[in-house]
Amino acid sequence: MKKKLTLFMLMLLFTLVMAACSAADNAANADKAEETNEAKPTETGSETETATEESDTIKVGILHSLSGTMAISETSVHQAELLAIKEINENGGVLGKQIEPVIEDGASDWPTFAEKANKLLQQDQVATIFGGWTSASRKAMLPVVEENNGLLFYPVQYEGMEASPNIFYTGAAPNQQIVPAVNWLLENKGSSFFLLGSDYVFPRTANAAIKAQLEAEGGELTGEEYTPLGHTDYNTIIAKIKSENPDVIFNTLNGDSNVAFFKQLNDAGISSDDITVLSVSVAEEEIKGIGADVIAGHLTSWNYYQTTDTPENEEFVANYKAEYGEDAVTADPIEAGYFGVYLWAQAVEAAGTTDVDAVREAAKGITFDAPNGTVTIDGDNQHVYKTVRIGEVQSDGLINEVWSSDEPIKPDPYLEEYEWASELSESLE
Amino acid sequence: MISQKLFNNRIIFSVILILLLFAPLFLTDFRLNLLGKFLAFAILAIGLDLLWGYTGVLSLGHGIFFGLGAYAMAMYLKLEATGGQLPDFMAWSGMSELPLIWIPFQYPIVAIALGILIPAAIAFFLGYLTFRNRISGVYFTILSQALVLVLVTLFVGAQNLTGGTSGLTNFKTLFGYSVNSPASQMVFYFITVGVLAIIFISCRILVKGRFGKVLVGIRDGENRMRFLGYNPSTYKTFVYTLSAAIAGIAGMLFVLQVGIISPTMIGIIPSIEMVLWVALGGRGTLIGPVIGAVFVNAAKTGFSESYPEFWTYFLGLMFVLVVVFLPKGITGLFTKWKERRQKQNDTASIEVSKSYSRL
Amino acid sequence: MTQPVLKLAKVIVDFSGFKAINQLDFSVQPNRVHFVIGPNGAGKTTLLDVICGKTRATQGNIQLHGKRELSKMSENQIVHQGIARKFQAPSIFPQLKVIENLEIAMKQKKGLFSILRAKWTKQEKDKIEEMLNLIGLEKVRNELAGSLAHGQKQWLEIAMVLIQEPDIILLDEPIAGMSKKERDKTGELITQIAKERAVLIVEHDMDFVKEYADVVTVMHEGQLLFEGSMEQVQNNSKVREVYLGRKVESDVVNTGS
Amino acid sequence: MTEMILTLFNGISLGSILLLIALGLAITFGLMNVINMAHGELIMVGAYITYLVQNIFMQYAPEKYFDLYFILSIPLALIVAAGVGVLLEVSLIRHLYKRPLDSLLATWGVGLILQQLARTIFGAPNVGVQSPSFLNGGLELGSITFPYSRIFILLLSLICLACIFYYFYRTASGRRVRAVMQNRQMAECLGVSTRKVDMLTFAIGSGLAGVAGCALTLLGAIGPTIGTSYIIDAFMVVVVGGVGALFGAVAGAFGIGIFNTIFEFLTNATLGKVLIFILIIAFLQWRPSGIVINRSRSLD
Repeated sequence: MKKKLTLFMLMLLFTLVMAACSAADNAANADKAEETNEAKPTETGSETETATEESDTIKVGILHSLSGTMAISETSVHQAELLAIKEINENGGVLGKQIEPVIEDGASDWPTFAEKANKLLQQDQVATIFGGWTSASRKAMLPVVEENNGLLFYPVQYEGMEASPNIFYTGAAPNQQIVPAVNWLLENKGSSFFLLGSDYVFPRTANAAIKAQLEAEGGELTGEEYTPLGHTDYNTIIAKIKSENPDVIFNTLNGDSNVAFFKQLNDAGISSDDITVLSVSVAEEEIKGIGADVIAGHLTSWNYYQTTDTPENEEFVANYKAEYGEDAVTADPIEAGYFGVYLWAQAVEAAGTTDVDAVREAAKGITFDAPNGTVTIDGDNQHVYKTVRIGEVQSDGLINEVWSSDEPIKPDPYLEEYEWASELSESLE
Repeated sequence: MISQKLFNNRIIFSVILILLLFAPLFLTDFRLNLLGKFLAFAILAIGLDLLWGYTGVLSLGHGIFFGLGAYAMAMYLKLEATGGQLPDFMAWSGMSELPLIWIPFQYPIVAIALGILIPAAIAFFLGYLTFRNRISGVYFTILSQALVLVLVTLFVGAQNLTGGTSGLTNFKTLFGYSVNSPASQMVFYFITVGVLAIIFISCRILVKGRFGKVLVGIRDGENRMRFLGYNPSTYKTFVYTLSAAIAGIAGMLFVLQVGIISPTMIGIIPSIEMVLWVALGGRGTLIGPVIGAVFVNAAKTGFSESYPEFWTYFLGLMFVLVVVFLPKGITGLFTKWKERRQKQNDTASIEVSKSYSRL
Repeated sequence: MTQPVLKLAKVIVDFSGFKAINQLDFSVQPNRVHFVIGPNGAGKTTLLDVICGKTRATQGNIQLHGKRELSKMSENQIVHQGIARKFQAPSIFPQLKVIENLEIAMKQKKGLFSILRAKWTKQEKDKIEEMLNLIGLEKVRNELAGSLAHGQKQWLEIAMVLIQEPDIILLDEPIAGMSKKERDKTGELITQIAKERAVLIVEHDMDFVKEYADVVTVMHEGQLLFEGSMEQVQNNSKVREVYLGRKVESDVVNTGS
Repeated sequence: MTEMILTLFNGISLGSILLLIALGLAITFGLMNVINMAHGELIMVGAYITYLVQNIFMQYAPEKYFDLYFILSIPLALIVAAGVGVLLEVSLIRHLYKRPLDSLLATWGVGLILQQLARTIFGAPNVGVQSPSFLNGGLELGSITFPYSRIFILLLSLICLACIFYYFYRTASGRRVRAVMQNRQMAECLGVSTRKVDMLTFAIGSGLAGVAGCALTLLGAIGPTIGTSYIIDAFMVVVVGGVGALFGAVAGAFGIGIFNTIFEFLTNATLGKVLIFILIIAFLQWRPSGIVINRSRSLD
């Protein structure tokens, strides 16, 4: 009997803890009780609405995967965005108000991204959301931000072919990363390409463009392989690559797969002298996981490296390390997440309000001296002008720039500037 | 005694139903939408419990049936959004006209029918073979996971047909009405409540009848049932098929309310989570899975909103504690509690009914 | 002699090289209480298994009423031909009530769609009532079967076998673990039910066999050693030889005679 | 010809990896009937131990001894993972021996907690482990390169297998374990402490997961979710092999490994994965109890 009683008390305690959890978040409170107990409703929604108008803080949403498979990449961007918010707040905030981040976890699950974006916009009434990494998570949030007329700052390079009026794209468009990389490789490394990517939208779309470009510019395609996300055994593919013997492997693998691929490529005795791999999803942070020894000498294409030589970057790297430890490294998406917050803050200052339409109008042409150089928002497609950099991985795990476009390149998400891409973009009309 | 028990259950059911029907008065649009999503999960949980709790067959692959229903509805919505044009992801994948398998999904009735029939057909096919070959227990469970891996890998790989990892999203209208407007979301909510009630009542009729007793017989002694003249594989195939169809319905309701379906929602991990809803609610009862699905998902949402960086600790701990201390789930706790109350004091019966109204 | 209900001809059951039943010819006459005895490993339980379809015959024919061939049928089909079996360990459904156990056991169409449509008929209710009276469990009809005493479980299982209205009942050690009183009651029950059908019983308890047997078959090493009345069996030299060769079993026979 | 040899080698290599990750599971799941979904997280423990040992060596050991870290981390991973396993067994699993499916659910929760714990301690991003220099490169025979790391894993898995066979079939302690797993009551009557045996067996299974984690650092990413990518494969191996049969796990692992590689070579990675799982489903239809069948006389 006694045992049963303790058991029951335990359960009760547990329920109480749960209730307390939800009470911590007052907006969630009312219906939390509703959902678990099916009763006792006390509405607080109206309270939050007035709160955003009157209070002296501006709420913004931070929505990245903090759990699940994508947490390996997204956590750092999340941290960079919090750093930017902290810096802005220390310098007096925006419109004289402090920025208050509302953190949510997308849990590497796209419907969860949609749900949380909805929650941030409807329940917390945030002024903007900074978030996402995978194209899938962006596509999941897109209808939500459009429907609620919210804002999303998306910090990662992607496949292009999109320009939502409610999204600002601070990562590279294909013409700011992939197209120049292919050009550079054709000029410097050779003309036979092997395309390797994870089986999802970015690699497939990117490779479609690369194939068109190779055909137009006299390159040769020796093979094209896709592996399921999370694939860990690359022996068979490496065997295929070996028999094709291309000059270059253009690598669009995602996340963990890169680690397996580079380690096993190295084990198979293929070094960067034999076949150069150019990666577009491997930055300083991923190199830490791969191990610099096995990837040294291979190439990457980004807009920013930790070694990028600007005064802004020196300060950024120092601040980031001060905040997150001496071992922390900065990388392109981290930097894009970071300056995205500044771009938004400037646009809000320029508009004098956090109203979405006004901010969007004010954002056109705004410039900011980001760690990678001066970035400018292109009013037509809400992407940013960025400098392109090809880099070579060094044995200390950092990336050394070997080539850069001398000035920021205009974003062209639909690749309209390129003759060979006309078919690709036409099919979208 | 028995009539009183039945009476009590009926009261619980009615109270919950009334609360659900009046929920829109208390909840914001966003929260109502969430509750609607949870109820769609609850529908699936009932079907899963019919299979696991009553028939003793554990499927760790129900996500796929849920997904097939969801994709059927999503394909229709996508075509409606593009006005019958080629969806954007197909264009990127180099398709020039609508692939054959998409064509039937232009018609809503066909799409809804297929959203039930396709999962049912796949379950029937696999179930028929598997159960006839007397594969049971953990072997079936692993088999159901292999099925998930096959179909999910295909869904991700056939990007030109399914949208790959991104799945299908960005819907606009259903029968010409905006799917995202609060008014239509309200309608979807009521439809979900209605479907939940219908499925709950039908399953109750099923398990209370002779059929339900045969299922329990199969669960507790499949071979003995053979020597009573039953062919358990027919029954298992039927329940598996039925439960897949119910999962398909749940998937369709999910898509309408959430507005996206992607392979992350139908893989191994969600499939295991679905079983957890049933286990936590209490298997072998019909109200259990409903409570479990709503409770677990509400807890998940609540934890992750309040502690986005630590919520998985709470969730993991909750699974461990409930499994160890409450093997019969949440409903098991109530039965225990009720029994204790009745033993302690007969005059306390009024209080007992009070405590139920707090359910 | 009347036509046998069940006839096995040259049946072999081969467990990867070991012949549990070897070229067995065996038949069961209607309305008899037919015991099968024999030392351990003689193939008694395998005999029941092969009749009810639990084990497949490697070779040979098993015919019901001289025409229907059972060896190719599945277990549930065999049940519908009129053969019901009670296993050694109680095989009731503990999570179902007593009355529900009988409900699913009773003779009826047991296909999926028949069960889905099934409704209680007056006839069915009467039959279950009758059966509850027969086994004396009418007072506990709404208890869970799992809460019954051991003897009650055995009777319930016999009732579940009977209510299928079979032509032949196969019982595997029905009185194992029963008290003296329970044994007597079980014996009476068996005599009573044999009035309308054949009963084939595997049993070790020689007192019990002696008291209730019409026919006794002795099996040895998968083959039929001898068949006759209990008296004939006790006096048969071959049987004595087999049993006396094995000390443990011979004790049983001695106490029995 | 070289292609055939290479494909065969790759298949065997994949098989040896599968064997290594499934060996522990073949014991905890196959022999003890505990469906331990946290097995993947025990692999993760082993991988992180290797990372820690490497870091310690990097900091304190002279450079020429650096490679020794890997040799040292194998037993260390075994011990720590076994320790975590014992903790898990004592606190949780011993309450669930009679409820195998419940053990699935509870250990799933444990897996979630361990993953988050790794995230809290080591951070969410992957960590890097540098392979020891003696495993860099490969053995060159004609035009084919056999990577040393692959050969090493193959040997490691065979050594683990040999140790287990020796333990279970040649030592008194191992015989006790087999006795308990086959007939618990009987073993208890004979005075075997089943509690201790359960704990020991689970510790061995968990420890093997740790060794697997250590080996996996040679091949792939080391992060909080490393376990989830291997756990399902491991279960497939055990089930295809036949639950309760160690030899079955060997056959299952190499069978799946070789077929998977051939399929992948002939088609592509995605289709290869689909085909191998279809093959598994079809195979189980044909042999419902796996390659090696344990006969049982009970009715259910």
